[in-house]
Amino acid sequence: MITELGPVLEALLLAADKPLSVERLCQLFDESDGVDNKRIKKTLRDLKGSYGGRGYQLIEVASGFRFQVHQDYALWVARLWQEKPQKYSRALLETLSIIAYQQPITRGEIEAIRGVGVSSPIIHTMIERCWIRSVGHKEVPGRPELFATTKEFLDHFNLTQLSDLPALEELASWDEATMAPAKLKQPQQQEIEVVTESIH
Amino acid sequence: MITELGPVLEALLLAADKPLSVERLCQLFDESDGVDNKRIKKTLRDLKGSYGGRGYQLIEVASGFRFQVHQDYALWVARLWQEKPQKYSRALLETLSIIAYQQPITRGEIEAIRGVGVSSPIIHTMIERCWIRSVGHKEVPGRPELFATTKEFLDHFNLTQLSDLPALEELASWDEATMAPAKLKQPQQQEIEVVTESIH
Amino acid sequence: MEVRVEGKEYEMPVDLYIPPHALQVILETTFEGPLDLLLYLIRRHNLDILSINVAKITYQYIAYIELMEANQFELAGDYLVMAATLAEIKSRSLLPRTQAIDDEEEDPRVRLIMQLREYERFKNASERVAELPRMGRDNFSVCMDMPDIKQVRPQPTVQMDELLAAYAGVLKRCDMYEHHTISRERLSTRERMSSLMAQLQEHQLMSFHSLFHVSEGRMGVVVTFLAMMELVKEKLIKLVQVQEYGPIHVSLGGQIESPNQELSL
Repeated sequence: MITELGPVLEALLLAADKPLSVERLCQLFDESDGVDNKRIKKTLRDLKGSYGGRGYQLIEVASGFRFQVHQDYALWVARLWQEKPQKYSRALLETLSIIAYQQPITRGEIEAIRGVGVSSPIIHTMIERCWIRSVGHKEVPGRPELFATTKEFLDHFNLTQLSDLPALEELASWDEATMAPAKLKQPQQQEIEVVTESIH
Repeated sequence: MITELGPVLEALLLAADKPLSVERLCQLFDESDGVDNKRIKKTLRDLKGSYGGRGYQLIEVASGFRFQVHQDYALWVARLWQEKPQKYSRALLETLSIIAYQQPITRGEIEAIRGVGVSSPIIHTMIERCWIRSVGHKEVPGRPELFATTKEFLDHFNLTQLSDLPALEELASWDEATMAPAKLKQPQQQEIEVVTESIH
Repeated sequence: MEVRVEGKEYEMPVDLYIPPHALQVILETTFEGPLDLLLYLIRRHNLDILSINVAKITYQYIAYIELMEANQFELAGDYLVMAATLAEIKSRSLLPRTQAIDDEEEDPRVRLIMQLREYERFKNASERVAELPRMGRDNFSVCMDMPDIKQVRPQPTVQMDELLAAYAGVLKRCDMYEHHTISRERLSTRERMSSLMAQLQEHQLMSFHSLFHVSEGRMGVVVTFLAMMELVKEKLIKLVQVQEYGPIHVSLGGQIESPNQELSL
């Protein structure tokens, strides 16, 4: 039995990379937790009113509840972003490249490859940029989301299709330090050969 | 002149994707805002204490201040993704700890302590995660690289400085041990007991 | 007393003072090197490192190495070096004491004990470091949405070679080159898998035929088919057929509960 549901819901909404519906929140509890939709709704209502004078608020959007930085302080946030052209983290680039090559893939599978957790903000950033999206759920316990890259991803990298990405054999000789230029185009001939081969 | 600095700092820290130092925060304000390091520090201190009973907290780590989801609710947050948190291998943790406590240190010195070779992928992984970095070369034959931990390492483990690491056990005086050969003798009795036990 | 390891019988050393039932656990445990194994042998009996009986520990150590070898554990050379060190210490102890005491610095037993104590300190420290609250396990980063801000956030751009370098790094780390061959062919299949999943998410049930587009030519059809087979294999989609020779439909895996006959492939 959870006596204080408020902080649990706050933790969940802040850790998630997208809005969570009451139903989705409810699924995360055991029967013994004594939590139902009604209780969640009431707690969220109470929480909503508790952030007066804070720099953020809890809001309800079409797909559920989420925290958002308060509009009043947008000016300063904009300054933070203005500062210098930032770079994406190594973790983001790795995650993106794994999704590109191994899609559709779950977060857990990415973590298994990277050997380290994938943080929500990373997924969030890539979804916001429309580089990846959820294309369904894997039918394993928990039904984790499957991520795939988008058309926007291809556009950004000037690719016509995913198979324009260098094959693994080309990457094998890739020197990370020098970032040797990639040979992106491969003769069409080879593609046909490989496909034919795989039919047999 | 900003009268309410608290919510502004909250908005900034929540919008940033990494910890922000007091200095960095200070740079974001104009002279007319009437904000200096001292005021920021005081406001952050007040804020830190204001999240009691919430699902999140404001903490100070090596590279600055950040908001994070409170560990008391990790159990539920982990359910959001259905996958177990990534475990680090013992080899990695031992190597990382030796670097943390003995830095700067060469790979050979780590191997001498562990009594076993340190695999390259482990060093590589820690460099990729930005937990360790090469800080120079030891002036001995072969000029091996010297490794040290980074601010990101401290950030990851919720530490502000190296001295926050759990204390390393003190070794009993070595001389005393070698000088007292009696102590090196094992009472026969105990050994016999153990052997007896193992037969059953 | 005998012990069975993978069907073969081994004679248990009589004075091996670790209970046999612990054997399985030990064989399943991976030791972080010879010092770790030695510490395990010592600590199991709450013995002080300073008071180890080298003859006994050597015997045990060798016995375990043999058991591990019998179980086809790949033993690093470090384990064998330690065995030699232990053997040396043991043989020295048989010599008149004066000789060993002469040069304390060179006494391999003193050196070993020092090494064990030093290793144990860091081993214990690493266990405490492992318990520190850690991002991604105990604490999570906060993910907050932004209000509509007029000023557009300057988006960092990523160059293709940065992305490829990141992936090359991943592959190098996991040593995946050998195990996965992601060829161009495979990539086009993965891409099609994603797009099939997306289509099925939107329409739920689609006819098998509608997923093929003749305009893509033979190659396109083949890629779609391969993608479908891969999705079926990973149980991400289902092929259903209401009656024999009837039209085949495709749905997301586990979504449709119907008496329809599921095609097994």
